[in-house]
Amino acid sequence: MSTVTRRAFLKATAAGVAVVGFPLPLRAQAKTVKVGLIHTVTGPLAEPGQACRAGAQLAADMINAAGGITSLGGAKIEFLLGDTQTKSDVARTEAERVINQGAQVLMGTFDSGNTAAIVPVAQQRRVPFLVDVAAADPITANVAKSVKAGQQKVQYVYRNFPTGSSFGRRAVQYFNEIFKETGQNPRRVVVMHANDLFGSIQAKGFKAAWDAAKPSWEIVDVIPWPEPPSDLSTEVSRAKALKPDIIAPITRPASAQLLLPELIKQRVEVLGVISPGSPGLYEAGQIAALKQDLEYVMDNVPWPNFKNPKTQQVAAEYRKRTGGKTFDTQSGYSYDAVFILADVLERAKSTDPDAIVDAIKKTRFSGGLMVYGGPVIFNDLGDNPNAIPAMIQILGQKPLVVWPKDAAQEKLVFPRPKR
Amino acid sequence: MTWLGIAALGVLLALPAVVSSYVLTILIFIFFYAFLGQAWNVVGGYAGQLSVGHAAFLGVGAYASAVLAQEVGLSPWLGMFVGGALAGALGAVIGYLGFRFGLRGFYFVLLTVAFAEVCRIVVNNVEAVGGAVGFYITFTGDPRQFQFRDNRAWYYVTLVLMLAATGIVALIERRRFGVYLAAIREDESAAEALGVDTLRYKMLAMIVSSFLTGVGGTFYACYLLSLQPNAVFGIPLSVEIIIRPIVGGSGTLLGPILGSFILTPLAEVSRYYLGQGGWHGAHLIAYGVLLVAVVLFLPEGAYPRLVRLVRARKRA
Amino acid sequence: MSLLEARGLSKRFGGVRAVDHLDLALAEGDLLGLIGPNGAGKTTAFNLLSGFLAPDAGEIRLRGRSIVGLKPHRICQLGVARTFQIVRPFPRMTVLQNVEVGALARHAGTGAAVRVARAVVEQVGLGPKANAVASGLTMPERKRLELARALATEPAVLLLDEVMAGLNPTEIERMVVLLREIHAAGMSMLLIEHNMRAVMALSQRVVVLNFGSKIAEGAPAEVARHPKVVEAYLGEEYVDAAPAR
Amino acid sequence: MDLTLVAQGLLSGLLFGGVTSLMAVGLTLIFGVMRVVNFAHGDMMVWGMYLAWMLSSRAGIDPYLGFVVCAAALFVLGLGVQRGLVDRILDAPHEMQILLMLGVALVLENAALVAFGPEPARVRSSLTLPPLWLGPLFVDVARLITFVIAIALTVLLGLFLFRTAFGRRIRAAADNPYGALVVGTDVRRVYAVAFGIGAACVGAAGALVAPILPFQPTTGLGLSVASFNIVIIGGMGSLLGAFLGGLIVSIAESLGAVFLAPSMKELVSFGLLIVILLFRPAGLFGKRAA
Repeated sequence: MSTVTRRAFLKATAAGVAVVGFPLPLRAQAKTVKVGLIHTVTGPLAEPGQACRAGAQLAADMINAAGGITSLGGAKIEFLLGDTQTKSDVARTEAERVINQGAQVLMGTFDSGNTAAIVPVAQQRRVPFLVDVAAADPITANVAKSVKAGQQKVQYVYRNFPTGSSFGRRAVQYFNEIFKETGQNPRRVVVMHANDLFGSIQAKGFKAAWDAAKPSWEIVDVIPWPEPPSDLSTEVSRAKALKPDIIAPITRPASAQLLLPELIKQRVEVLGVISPGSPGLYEAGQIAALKQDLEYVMDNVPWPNFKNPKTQQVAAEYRKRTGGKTFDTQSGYSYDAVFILADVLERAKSTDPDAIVDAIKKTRFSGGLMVYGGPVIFNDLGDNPNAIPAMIQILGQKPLVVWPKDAAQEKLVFPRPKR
Repeated sequence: MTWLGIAALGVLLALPAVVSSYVLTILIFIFFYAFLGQAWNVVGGYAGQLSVGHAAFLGVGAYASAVLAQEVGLSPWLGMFVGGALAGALGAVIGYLGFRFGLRGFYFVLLTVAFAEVCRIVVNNVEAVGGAVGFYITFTGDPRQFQFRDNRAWYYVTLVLMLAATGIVALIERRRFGVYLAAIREDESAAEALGVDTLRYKMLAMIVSSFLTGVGGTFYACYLLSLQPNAVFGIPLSVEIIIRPIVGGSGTLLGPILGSFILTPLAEVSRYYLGQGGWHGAHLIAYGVLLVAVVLFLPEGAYPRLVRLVRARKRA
Repeated sequence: MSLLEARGLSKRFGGVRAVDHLDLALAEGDLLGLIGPNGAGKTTAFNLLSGFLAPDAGEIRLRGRSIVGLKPHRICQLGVARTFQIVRPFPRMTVLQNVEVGALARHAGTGAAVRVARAVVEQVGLGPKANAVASGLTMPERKRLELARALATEPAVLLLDEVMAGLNPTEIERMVVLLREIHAAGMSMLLIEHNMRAVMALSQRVVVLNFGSKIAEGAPAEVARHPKVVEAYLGEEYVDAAPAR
Repeated sequence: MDLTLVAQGLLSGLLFGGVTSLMAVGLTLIFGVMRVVNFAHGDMMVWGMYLAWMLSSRAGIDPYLGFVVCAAALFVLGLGVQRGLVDRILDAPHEMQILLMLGVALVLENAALVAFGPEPARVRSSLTLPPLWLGPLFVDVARLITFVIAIALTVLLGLFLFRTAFGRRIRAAADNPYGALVVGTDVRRVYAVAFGIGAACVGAAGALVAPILPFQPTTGLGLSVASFNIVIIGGMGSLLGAFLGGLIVSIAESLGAVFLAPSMKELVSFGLLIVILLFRPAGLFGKRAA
């Protein structure tokens, strides 16, 4: 159907469906690759969603300034922005909208539920979907399963982010390695976590990995709290009564600001506070708010590799653009996703969805700024097994990578010095 | 009026042939929220018992059919009725407690909010259905599993849902049940004095309403493919369910549909035009202002106003 | 056997005996007036008879069958219909719809109920207003609507709570005529009334309450001369158009 | 069960309860006088928090002083909302009142998002003293100060309502709007002031809790729901009920965190709410049911 008749029709029915005024697809227009960039820009997860958007925009600007996608005649990356409002129904509608506006690739969304809602759109409309941040395993695994069962022909959904289960495995591994490296032998670990989507993915993954690895230390209790909490003092008293050697908190930015000062106030004496994975603990704003309460805290997060000089430059540019924000998990992974996408498009030499999928499957990309366990590749589930978290520690009020050793910017401090 | 209805139906049936998948998606959500609004309308509009906890029924229906499909292999075509029945049972419990103890007005509002919150908190802590991580449904696109590869199929599914609910409400409205509900809404004691078993009819309204809402849960699960307790049991969803019928005119047959046709596209347009720049949240401010404006300028809802306008024009 | 009979009916609110060992009997076709000063317990007695309040003690029988403890709607279905002193129309419904609610107590189908309702609306003289919204009615019209709704339930006994209150003398006259017609058609009625002239004109028998107890019973003329009644009403202003309490 | 833990839970809950009480007192005043349910209550509180944050970060005014300014600002906001919006819908059906306040809540929440961004904020008070230790129990000084000020404000409000002529008029209007109309009170003025005071209470509560509780634009909804719970549990329209209800709910949740999985602790207050609604809908300290 031609655009003209569609427009004419829409005008005729405009009274019922107020959609007139939406730009209509102009697929023929050359020299841009349209990418639907959909994140949780408003709602409860607005903060990380906005960071994702900012990181991706920085990357696209850099690629475009350097001449765009060479193999596509210097085509520029053009984003079609979407906001899920942290709601799944809106996520699906936004995906349809950006595709309608001509999006040839989708990226997003930070929230696992919102991301899952976009999966069927990507599969139905045959638009490759590169998940930049979202940890729930089933997002990709379920698609792989249905492709394997023959219910779908092609998998269009890929993810460059550690999955919930891989997060946990790494966390347990790093705990063991750090204890061994420092010659410590802590026994009692208390897990405290935000009982929201991300927090409980992390807690479950950590517990499962611990069950599988059977290390010398024990998880004596798991204390979840409703997120956002209004008060955590009783939770901390409860943890303290368990006489822990290690507190393993999984926090959101808001709960971190409650939990960490509370640990200090109530004089919970531990060898260290090591998070199996807390997004946002390392934000400049967080450090400014928490100050000494955050010193020596370790956090197992996907993190930019600051040993790479390029990362330093990008982080500085990002800070400049965002008014002082840290180049972090969200902004970093969204940034990398755009570069991976550029690499894929270079090799695909086309915006045909199946050509893009073929190129995605053959990806071996080493230009990422995050800490990786190897080049970016995609396994048969559509996940990158080399997307790994790193252990960072707040030292001298700065988040620094301390583990794995080869990415470490600084020597880790464990146990933490007594106050 | 009849001809207008038939013409509208004809247009709705033909639309998928000509509009884009994006417009279809908007229409799908217009129909779906009109359906939910219509379901709410039975108890919240006609019977005047304001429930702000209807998300609980959607959540129970969605989880029931999704878990049965994924774990037991029961097709959601059947699961939707199991989910509806469970939601209806929950509605019966909440209704019985609320009505039996004579909770009216704001007290009933808070009872329903509290029950929905209890469901949300409990499901957040039930590991068997994924807890806070949520429950994920595999996308198969298999119609036997209530999944479709084509948005047009979803369009007709939600259209049928909306029309079915509207048909049920139309039937109720014309019968003793409907007249009694209206009497209860207007003055419960007077209705009681005229032989209306108010407890029984309020219970029936609650059960019909929660059953329908629970059936809608299956669509939510199969269309969006994941369920998170905070999303499907949360107050924001309950609010989404009630605002359309209220804006359209609660306790009227076409109010929920009109409300959905007004609000859903407006939300879409304001998100599109105000959601691009750096002013994250501006579109929701506009949406809030719109709701306030509706209350101030259409205090009886859009549909009754429309009817009066049409009548005035006819007379003129 | 009495149609409606109360024995030893008592109700207390805190320390106040609102109704105290009240005996009442209404035979088929009776028109009984229930009078007494403000706060004598007349409306409480109605609330007990119609099931809106549960008595602390006593028995209420309809055609010999106990109706104590039944819900108001059940009592209505059994044949006792009441009106409210402060009228309670369904404000956003039309006159006809208001009356239809009452008619539905006897007719499950809306078609039959509407036919009955239309007839009753005509009977009480609201025919021209049948499709008007109740909230727009005048006070006399509301009183008639209140009566019409109760009539539409096709009761065996009609309990009327001050249907004259707030009406002017002409309107009262018309209401008296209407009630006479209804009574003449065979309806049994219990009438709370503040307007003495109307009660005296309508009732065959009058029961006088004071402080919850019956102080006199008999034909209107004798009751009016009863010393206890004169004493109870001493100082009480009663004018023709006594306002609702 | 560790007795120290229980005692600590009691103490922490009690101290936190001061602010929740003040918040609920504001809501109950608005409801008691106008029978309007303020769904924007929590969002007003969030604005109180952000104002305290601005005062502290821009002008260096400590929140323990700045709360006066926040209360005044919210008073004006409340007055405006009442005069401009609520006043017009007092006789509208309940669902329209709810819709109106939901619209106001949406505007307030997203205006905060536009103005302050989504990051959680927190106010630093200069009065950060080390916690006091009573044997094994600790007392957080910030909470103690907050608690004392919150209680002082509630007492002041009580004195105003019970000891001044205007306060008596507000209470009269709460008891019976028609009666108050007859005795010649300017009911509309009373309503506007009552709404303003209700908003001022929650503004002060927001400022006072800002050093303890990190906040985001989305924090409001949870606070609204928490206020509703407390007000119902304590007794709708009862000042004392709202005050004691705030303490009871806070303590109950704190103990819930001791005895249950803490992520279930909110169940305690919702469970309490349901039980109260069913068996004593007038609330623990309310006069009678609606």
